[in-house]
Amino acid sequence: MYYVVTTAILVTMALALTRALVGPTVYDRVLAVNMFGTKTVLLVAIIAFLSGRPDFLDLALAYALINFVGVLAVLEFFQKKRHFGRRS
Amino acid sequence: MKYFGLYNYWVFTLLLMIGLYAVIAKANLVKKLLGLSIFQSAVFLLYISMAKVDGGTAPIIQHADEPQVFSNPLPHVLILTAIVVGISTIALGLAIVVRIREEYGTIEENEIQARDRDR
Amino acid sequence: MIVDVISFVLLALGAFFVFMGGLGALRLPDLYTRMHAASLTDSLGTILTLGGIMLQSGWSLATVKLLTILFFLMMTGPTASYALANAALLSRDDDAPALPPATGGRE
Amino acid sequence: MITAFGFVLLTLLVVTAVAIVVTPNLFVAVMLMSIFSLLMAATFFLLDAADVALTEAAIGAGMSTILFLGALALMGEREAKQAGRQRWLPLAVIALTAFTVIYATFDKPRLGDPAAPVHQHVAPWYLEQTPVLMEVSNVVTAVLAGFRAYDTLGEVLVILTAGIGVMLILANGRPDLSRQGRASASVGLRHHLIPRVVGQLLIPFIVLFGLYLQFHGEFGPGGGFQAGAIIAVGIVLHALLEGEAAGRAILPTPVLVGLMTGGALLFCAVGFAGMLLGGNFLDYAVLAANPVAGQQLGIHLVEAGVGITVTGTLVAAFHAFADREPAA
Repeated sequence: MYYVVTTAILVTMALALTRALVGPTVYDRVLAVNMFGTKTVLLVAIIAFLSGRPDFLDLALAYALINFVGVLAVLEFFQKKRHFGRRS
Repeated sequence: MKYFGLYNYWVFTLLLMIGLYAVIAKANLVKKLLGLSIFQSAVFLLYISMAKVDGGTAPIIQHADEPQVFSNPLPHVLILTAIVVGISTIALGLAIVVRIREEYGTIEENEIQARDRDR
Repeated sequence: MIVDVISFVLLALGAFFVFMGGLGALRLPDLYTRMHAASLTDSLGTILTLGGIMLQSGWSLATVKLLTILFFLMMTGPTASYALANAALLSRDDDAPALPPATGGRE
Repeated sequence: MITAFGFVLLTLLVVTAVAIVVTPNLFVAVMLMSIFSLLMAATFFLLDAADVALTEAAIGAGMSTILFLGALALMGEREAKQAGRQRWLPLAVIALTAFTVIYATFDKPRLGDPAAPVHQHVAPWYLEQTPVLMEVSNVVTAVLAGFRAYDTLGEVLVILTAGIGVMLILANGRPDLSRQGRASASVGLRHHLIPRVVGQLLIPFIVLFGLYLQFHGEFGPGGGFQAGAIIAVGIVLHALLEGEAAGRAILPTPVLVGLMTGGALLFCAVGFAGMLLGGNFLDYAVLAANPVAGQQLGIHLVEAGVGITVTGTLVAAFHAFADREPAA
């Protein structure tokens, strides 16, 4: 069953990557990146169990915490762009 | 079957060349830095692939008494530090690009060279 | 034994929802519907999958870590979706898509 | 089966890399780079490199995206059309090189071959002696901060130098580093209530997790580099949420400079302490009465130095970009 879930996650990663490649808007790509992050957390958690080293869940924890900051950085980027774009 | 074991190295080669292409063929300086990043990652992949041992696990000893197979810790150490050094040097490169943008008004290599020639 | 069955059912459902989310994000017609598909199934798929693993791991440090991961994902996932939708909505005057028509519709 | 998963990830890596190079929008390229890094980290994890995957996660998914976006905010995100630029020559060069390198891979031992030359020389010695000499379970940490600490010292100095370089390059016209930046433009995400509340809630957890990695690095994946990167992300998150000025207020530039240099100095000091006590440079065995305890003390101190320098450098680099206004 682990294999089924892993396969589903990998297929979803491929789908999300397709979305990131075709766009069409930048927001679609950010959405894809965000999806990708969650899928990586799940993938790492499952592989940690498959390989019998549940102590490596630390990695999944790191992803879960860090990914969010990336999205906020994107938000701040858009905001900055709008701010400076309007001024000039 | 033998060739499946080389797939990692082929991907390494492709990534290396994709990164190299961005560095030599793209005029945009940020694109060049992204290419450099890919190039770096390719090298990381090569080292980590070499460290893998069949049936092994990450080199963190759990139970000292039972024998376990571990992957090679040395490439891990080299790459671990290289990743952090990589981001610092990329930051330095980005800083230089930002200054170039402020001085020249562009980050395209050919436009920068054209402006230099006009001086 | 029963725990095994339950956890396998959870994992199977998790796999289904994860896949559905990916399919929705790829196939739906515009940004807002795609975001809807992606974020809802992300949450559900995560709960089910991590829940399935938790049942397998029993009472151990791993379960606590999994719970922590689940907690953080539940906090950050919806927030990230909100932030993204907000950014897209605010900047719709420049390059972002307009609000979807009430009836929906294909591109 | 896991090998097959690895193949899928590697194939996705190549697709992403091509897309990064091809896309004309730099913002999209940075987003794809973040996906690339996530894929790379998952691949490292599948290849049994937990420590490396952790570093790649902390750096690639977090800091690298943040720094690229910070730089992109200062310039246009469109790549100009390259009219009249030769394309066949670079393509021919890389095709030829790719062919040569792939031809060379046929002489390489296959993936995971235990008889490969790399596994014969020093690595078995490290794996054997680490539990004996240091009683540390994470061999990567033992090699990084113990056996090859001299190497790591060099890396830390490179990071420090790069950080100083970024600060100096972007401090044009105001060499007075102690002055508060003119970052009035950035108000952060203060008026986005939900992200702000959730973000503020996460900061202590991120920093706590970083500290856990710092001090747990001897027993599980972790260590100074990973911890430094993650703590830096936590501090950067505060600056993103509350605006540049507030972000700078918690760690003013002099403090950051102090952290950057202090960490490297701590590393050197441990080395010289070993010399003063009659050992070699960076010989920890003499630091305590018991050689094993001395080794562990030395590793702790050195890892702390690494963590401090990495945190300082990454945060300083972020501020250097975020503090600037785009040129007209």
